[in-house]
Amino acid sequence: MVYSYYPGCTLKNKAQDLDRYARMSAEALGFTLEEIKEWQCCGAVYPQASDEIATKLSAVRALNDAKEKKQDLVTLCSACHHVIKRVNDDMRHVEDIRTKANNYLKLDTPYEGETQVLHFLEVLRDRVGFEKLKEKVVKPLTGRKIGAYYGCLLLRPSGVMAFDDPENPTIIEDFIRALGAEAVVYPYRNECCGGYISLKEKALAGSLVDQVMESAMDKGAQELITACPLCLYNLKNSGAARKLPVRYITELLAEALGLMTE
Amino acid sequence: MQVEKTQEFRPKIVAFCCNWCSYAGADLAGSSRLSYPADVKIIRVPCSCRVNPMFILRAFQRGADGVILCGCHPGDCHYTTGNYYARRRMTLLFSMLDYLGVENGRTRVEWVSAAEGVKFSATMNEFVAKIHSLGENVRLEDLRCKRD
Amino acid sequence: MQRIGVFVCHCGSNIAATVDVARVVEAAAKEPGVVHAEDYAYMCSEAGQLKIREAIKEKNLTGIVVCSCSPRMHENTFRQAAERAGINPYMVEIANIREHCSWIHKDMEEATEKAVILARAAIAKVTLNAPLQAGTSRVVKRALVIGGGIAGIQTALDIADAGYEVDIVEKTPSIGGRMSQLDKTFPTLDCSACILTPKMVEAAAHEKIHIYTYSEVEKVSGFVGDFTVDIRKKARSVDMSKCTGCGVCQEKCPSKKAPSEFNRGLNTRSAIYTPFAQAIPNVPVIDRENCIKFKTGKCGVCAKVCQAGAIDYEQKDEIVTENYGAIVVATGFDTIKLDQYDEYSYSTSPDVITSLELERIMNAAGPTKGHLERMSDHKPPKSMVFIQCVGSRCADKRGKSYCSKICCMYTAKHAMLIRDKYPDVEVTVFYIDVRTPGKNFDEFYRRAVEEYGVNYIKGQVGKVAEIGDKLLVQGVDLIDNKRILMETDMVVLATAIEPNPDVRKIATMLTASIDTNNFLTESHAKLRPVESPTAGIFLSGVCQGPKDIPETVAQAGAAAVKVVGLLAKDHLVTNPCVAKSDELLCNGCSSCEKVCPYGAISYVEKEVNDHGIRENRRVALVNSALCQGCGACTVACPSGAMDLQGFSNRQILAEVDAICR
Amino acid sequence: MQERLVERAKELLADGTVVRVLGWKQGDLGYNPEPAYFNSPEELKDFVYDGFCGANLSKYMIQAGKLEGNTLVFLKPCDTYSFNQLIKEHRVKREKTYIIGVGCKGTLDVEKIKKAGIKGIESISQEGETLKVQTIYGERELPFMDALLERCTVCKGKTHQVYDELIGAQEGEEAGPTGNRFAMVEKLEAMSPKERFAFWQGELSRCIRCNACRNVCPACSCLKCVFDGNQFDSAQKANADTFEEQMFHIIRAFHVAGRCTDCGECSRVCPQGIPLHLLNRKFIKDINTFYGEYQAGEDTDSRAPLTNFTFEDVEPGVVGERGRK
Amino acid sequence: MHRTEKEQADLIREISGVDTRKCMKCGKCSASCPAYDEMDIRPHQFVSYVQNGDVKALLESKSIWKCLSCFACLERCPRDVKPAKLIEAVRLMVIRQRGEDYLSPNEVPELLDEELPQQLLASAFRKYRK
Repeated sequence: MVYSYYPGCTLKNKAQDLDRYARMSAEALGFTLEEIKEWQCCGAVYPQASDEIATKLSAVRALNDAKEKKQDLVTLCSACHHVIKRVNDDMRHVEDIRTKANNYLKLDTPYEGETQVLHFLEVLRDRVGFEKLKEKVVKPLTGRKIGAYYGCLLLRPSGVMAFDDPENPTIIEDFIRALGAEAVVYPYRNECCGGYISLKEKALAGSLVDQVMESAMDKGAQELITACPLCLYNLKNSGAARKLPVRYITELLAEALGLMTE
Repeated sequence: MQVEKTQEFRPKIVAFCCNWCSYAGADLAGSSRLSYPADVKIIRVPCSCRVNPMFILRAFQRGADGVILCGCHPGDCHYTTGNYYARRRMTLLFSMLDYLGVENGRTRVEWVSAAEGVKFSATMNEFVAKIHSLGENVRLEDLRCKRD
Repeated sequence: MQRIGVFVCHCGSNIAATVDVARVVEAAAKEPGVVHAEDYAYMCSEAGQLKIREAIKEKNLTGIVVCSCSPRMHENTFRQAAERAGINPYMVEIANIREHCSWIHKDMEEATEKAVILARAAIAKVTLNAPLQAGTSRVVKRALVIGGGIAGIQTALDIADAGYEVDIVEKTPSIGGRMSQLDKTFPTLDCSACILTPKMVEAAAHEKIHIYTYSEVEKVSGFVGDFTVDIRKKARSVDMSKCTGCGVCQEKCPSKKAPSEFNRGLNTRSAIYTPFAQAIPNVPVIDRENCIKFKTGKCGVCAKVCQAGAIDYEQKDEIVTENYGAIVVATGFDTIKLDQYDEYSYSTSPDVITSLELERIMNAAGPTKGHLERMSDHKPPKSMVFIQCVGSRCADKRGKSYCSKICCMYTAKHAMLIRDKYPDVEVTVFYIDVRTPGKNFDEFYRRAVEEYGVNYIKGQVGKVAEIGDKLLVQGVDLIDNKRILMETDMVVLATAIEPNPDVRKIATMLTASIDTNNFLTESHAKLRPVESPTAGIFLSGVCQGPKDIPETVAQAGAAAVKVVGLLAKDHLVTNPCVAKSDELLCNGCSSCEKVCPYGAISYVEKEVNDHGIRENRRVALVNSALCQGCGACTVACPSGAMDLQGFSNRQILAEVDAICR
Repeated sequence: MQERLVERAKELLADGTVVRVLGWKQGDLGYNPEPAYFNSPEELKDFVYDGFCGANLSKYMIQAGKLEGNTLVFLKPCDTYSFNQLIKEHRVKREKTYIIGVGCKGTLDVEKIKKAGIKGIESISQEGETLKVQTIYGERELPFMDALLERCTVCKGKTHQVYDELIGAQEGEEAGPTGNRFAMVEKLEAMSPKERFAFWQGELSRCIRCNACRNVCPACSCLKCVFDGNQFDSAQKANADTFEEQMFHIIRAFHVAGRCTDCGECSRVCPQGIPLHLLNRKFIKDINTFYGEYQAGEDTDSRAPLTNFTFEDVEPGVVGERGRK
Repeated sequence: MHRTEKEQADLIREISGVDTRKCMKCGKCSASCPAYDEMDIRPHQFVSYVQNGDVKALLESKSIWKCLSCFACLERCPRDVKPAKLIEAVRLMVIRQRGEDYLSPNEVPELLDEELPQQLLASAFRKYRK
C-alpha cells in the first residue's frame, strides 16, 4: 500500500526524528509513505475566517496532488493534519470556499474534497490494525508506563477531525498497549500545551505545561509521547523543572519494531 | 443560465400535503409565523399515497412550475405503509420525467412531520428558490395547453 | 348545478390584517356556482355559524366553502353547522387562509391573491362534492396501557375505577417504573416508595386491571374502538401461579455478577431476581443471559431450592392476542447516555455520577444502603458539586434541544437532603438558569439556598479532572466573572432525560406521530394535550414531553378520562371518506388489494351489467368499516375504478386546475 | 414445424380437449399473418407459423376465457411471460387454456427488410444465417440477424414460463442473441436533458393516437382505459397538444410499470415507428436498479414492484443526485 | 474605511460565521478556556460584546493575543456558538489594519532558541501579523 505523504516544514528540520522513524516503521509494517512533490507549508494554523482563501491553497494543492495519484494523504504533524483535514472539509462542504479556491488554482478538474486525509495513527489503527501492529513488535516495551499527550489539534473540532472521542480519546493509548507498554490515562491529555503562545507568553505556556505534567505524573506516567513537534517543544521547554521525558510517537514505534540503531 | 428574480416571474407551485403529518406541519409553520413564499399553494390529501402521477402531470399541463409532495416520514405513516408506496411511485415518475428531459428539481418529495413546522417552511423556501433558479417552466411550457 | 355559499372569516385581525377579506368575497362571488358570498369577524362563533345556517336556508345552498383557519381546527364546527341547517355535512370545504396564508405572508397584495386562489380551489372542489353518509363501528370496552410506571398505573386505575377493563403491559419484571427508583420526591420530600407502593398494590388487586409484566407489545392492527394487539409474554422461567415469592432462589443463586438495572449498574444482582423488594408481581425472572443453567446446562440450584416447584427452565415466550377500544402510551423516559460528555470524566471516574444514580445511593435499599459515599473508595464525601443541564438545552448532536424540566428541582432536593443529613458536606451547584415554575417550587429552591446553605454558582463547568483521589472542577462564575477551580469528592450530573428508546418502535406500530426528539406528538399542543392525532391513541406521562410526578399524575388522569369517554360510547361514527370501487371499470387485477394496509378490499365473482352486457366478473369490493381512507388503492388501480370519496380524483384535479389557472 | 402444430391442433380439437384454436392466420401479404381463432380442423388450413408471427397471443386469451369451452393457444417463449402476468392479474383462465409452447428462432421486422431495399415480398425462408426472400422481382438474400425485430436481438430467453406441451422447443434452451437491452436507454440517459427532450419531442410528436400500442399491449388490459373515461377528466379522442401525447405515454408506461414483460409489441405495432418500448425499458431498468432485478411474468404470485416496498427503498431525490454525478 | 461599531460587529459576525444570538450565556466556553486568567475580556464576553456592538473594547483587548486556538470552547459549547472563531475574527480585524501586528520580525531573534520548531514560528506569524 502506498500513501501520499505530507511531511510539513518542521519534520524537515527540527522534528526529523518524527519523520525518519515514521518512514522506517511504515516500511516495516508494509506500507510506503510517498512524499508529494513540491509541497508547501500548510501555514501551521487553520484560517478560521470565512474570507481567507489564499492561506488555504497550499493544503488544496497537496490534497489535489494525492487525488491525482488516487492515493490517501497521510500526515504526521498535528498542525499539518489539522489544517489539511479542515481545508478538505471546507472543499467538500463550503461551496463558497470550494468555488474560490478552484478559481485560483485553475485545475484541470476542480478539486471537491475527494481525497481521504489520514493521520499516521489512523493508518496504524484503521488500515494496519493495532492487532497486526502488536504482532510486528520485536522489542515489546513491557513494564513502561507511558502517557499519551494528544493536545488540541488532532481532536478538535471533533465534528471535522473525527479522529477520536475529543474528551476521552483512546487511539494513542491503544497504540501504546500494542507496543507492549502500559498506557497511563490522565485527564489533561487533551488540554492545550500553550501552542505558539509560548513565543511571547512564556508564563501562560508554562502553567499549562505544568498542569499537563502534574496530571500525568499524578496518574503514574513515567514518560510521555506526542505526535506534535510544537507540543513536544512546549512540554520540554516550558514550565517548571519537574518533568517527564517526552518523545514522538514514531520514536516509540521504531523502538518497539527494533529499528533503532543504537 | 441565471434567471433574474424579476417581479414578473411568480412561479406556480403546487404542494400536496398529507393530512396527518405534512399538512399539520404546514399548520405549525403557520402558527409559528414561519414564512415562505405565497407561490406555494397546498392541496390536502389524506396520505402521500393518494397522489396519483396524473395529478402531478396535470399540474404541469395546466402551467405549474414546480410540484412538491410532502408526507409523513417513512415509518411514521398514519396508514402505516402509504408513504412507502408513494416513495416508489414518485421515484419512478421523477426518473421518467428526467428521462424525458424535464429538469428534475421541478419535482420533489419531502417527509415533514406534524412537529416540523421549521422544516416545512425551510423546505418550501428552498423549493421556491430552486424553481426561481430554474426559471419559468420553459421545457414544459412547450407541452402545456396554451390558453392565450 | 350546485348552489355554493362562500364564507370568509376575518378571525379578528388574524386573517383580516393581512388578507383583504372583501376582495376575497368579491372574487369568490364571481366563481361559477357561487350564489352567496359574505365575510364575518369570527365565522366559528355562534353568530358566524348562524350566518351560514341562514344563508343555507335563504338561498337553498347545496355546498359550503369556509375560508378560515385550518380544517384541522374547525372543519367539524362548520360541518355541524351545515348539518343543522339540513345539508349533508360533507358538502363543506375549508380554504385554509390563516395558517397557510395570512400568518405566513406579510404583503397584503400577495396574501390576498393567494387567499383568492385557495378559495377558488375549495369552490372547485366543493362543486364536485357529494353527500356522504358515515357508518358506525363497534367499541371494544377494554383499554390497553403500555408502560407500568406511575403514568401507566394512574391511567389504568382511573380507567378501571370508571368500570372498564384495562390491561397494563410492562416490559420489565415489575411495575413501578422510574418512580420506584427515586428516594424522595420534591417539593414535599415524601418517600417515593411510600406513595408509589400503595398505588402498585391497588393496581395489582383491582378486579378490572390485568397486568402483563416482562411483556412487550409486538403487533398492533385495527383502529379506534377496535384494535387487535399481540402481546409477547417473555419467558419468565418461573411459574407465576406456583411461586410464593419467598426469595430463597435469589439468595441461593450462584450467579450474582449481573449489573443491577434497578440500581443503575452501581451494584450487581443474581441471575434469578426481582428488581426490588416491593416488586409487583413478587415473582422473580431468570435472566437467561446470566444464568449458569442456561449458559452451561449445569446448575439448577434455584429449581432445587424452590419448594413450590415454580422454576420452569422450559418456559417459552407466549403471544397473547387481545382486542382493545383504546390504547394509552405511557412508556416514560431514561437518562441519556453520557459517553459523549467525557469532559466531566463520567466514563473514567466512578465518583462522577448521574442524579438518578445518586437517587439509588441515597436510597436505603440502594447499593450503599442509603449511606452517602463515593463509589470509588466508599468514603463519605466532604464536598460535592452538582452540574446542571448536562445534555439539556443543547444545540449540538451530543445533547437534547429541550429543557428536561425536572433537574432544577431534583438538584435542589438532593442538595437539601445532603445538607440536612450530612451538614458538614459542602454542596455547590453550577447552573445556567434555575427554573422552578410550579406550586411551592421556587420556595423549595430558595430553602435549599437560604436554610440549607447550598452554594449556587451561575456558570458552567468546562472540565472535571481526577487529581489524586480528588476531582478538580474547572468552572466559571459569571456573576463575579472569575474562574473557579475547586477540588471536590463527588460530582453529580443533572443528566438530560429522553423518551424511552423503545417508543419509536411502539409509535410506528400505533401509527402515532412522534417528533424529532422521540416525544409523541399530541393532537393539539394546548387543547388536546393527551390525545395522539391517531384516533384511539392517548398519551400519558413523559412519553409526550418532560414532566415531574404531579404533572404526570394529572396527565395520566386526563388520558384516562379521554379513554373512558371513548369506551362509554356504544359505537363510533366512522369516516365516510373511504374508497369505493366502480365495478364496471374494475379489471379484477388485485393491485388495490395488495397495497391496502387494512385488508379492506376483497374480490367477488359477480354478474355485472355493463351497458346491457351481462357477464360474470371478478370485481373489488371495499369493506367501508375497515377502510380508513388512505387512498393507496386509488393509485394502484390502473383503470381508475377505485376512487376515494371526499378526495376523489376529479376533486383533486379540480383543485389543481384552480390553483394553476 | 407449421405442419406439426396444425396436426397437433387437429388432434386436440378431435379429442375434445379444446373447442377452438388461437393461432396465426395467413394475411393478405406474405408478411402479415394475423391472430385468429380456428374453430374446426378445416379452418386450420389457413394456419401459419413463420418468422412474421410476432404477434403475442396472450392478450386474446382474456376474451377467449369468457367463451364456452377450452382454447388451445400457441405461445412463443416470450409470450408466456405475458400470459403468466395475466394469470397473476386474474385476467385469463389457466384452467380453460391449453398452451402449446412453440419454438422460436426470432421474429422478423418487415420494415428492416424493406429498408434493405427488398420490395414486393411474397414469401420468406431461412437457410442457416441467411434469409431468402422470394419477391415478385425474384429471390433476394439478407443476413437473418439484420432482419430481426429489435426485441429479438435482446431475446430474454427460449424457455417457456408456462405450457402444457412444447413443440419445436425444449426446456432450458439457450437464449437467442442477448444484446444489452438497455443500451439505448443508457445512451439516452447519457444525453443532456435538452437532447433527451429533443429526442422525445421528435418521437412522440409523430404519435397519431391510434391507440395501437394500447390495444396490443398485454398489460394494457383494462376494460376501459382511463384515457377513454372521465374519472380523471382525461378522455381524449385526439391530442389537443403535445403534452397530452406525453401524458398518455407516460401514464401508459407508468400503469404498466412493474407489469410490463418487455414483450415489445407496442413498438412492433406502432404505425409511426415510435420506439415506445424505450419508455417501458426505462421503468424496467430503474426498477432493477432501485429495487432489485425483476422480470414480470416470471411467476404468478409475487408482488409487483409498485405494489411492494422495503423500508430501505431509495428516496425520490436519488434522481437528482444521480443527475449530478 | 471607517466603520461604525455596529458595522464592525456585523463584519465580525460575517467573517467568523458566528451567530451570536445562539448563545444562552452558560459560560461553558470560559469555563473551558485554558487562557482564561490571562484574558481581560473572557470568551463568553466576546459573544455578548459582539451581540451588543461593543467592538472597540474588543479591538483593544489583549485577549485576542492570548487565545490559543485550542478549540476547547468550540468543542464544548452546548449551543454551537464557536467563540474561538469570533476571537479570531476580531484579531484579524486588528492585524488587517497596517501597523497593528503583535509580532515584529525584529523581535524574533531574541525569542528564538535551539529547539524551537518551525511550526511555532509559522503559527505565530500567521496569528500575530498581517
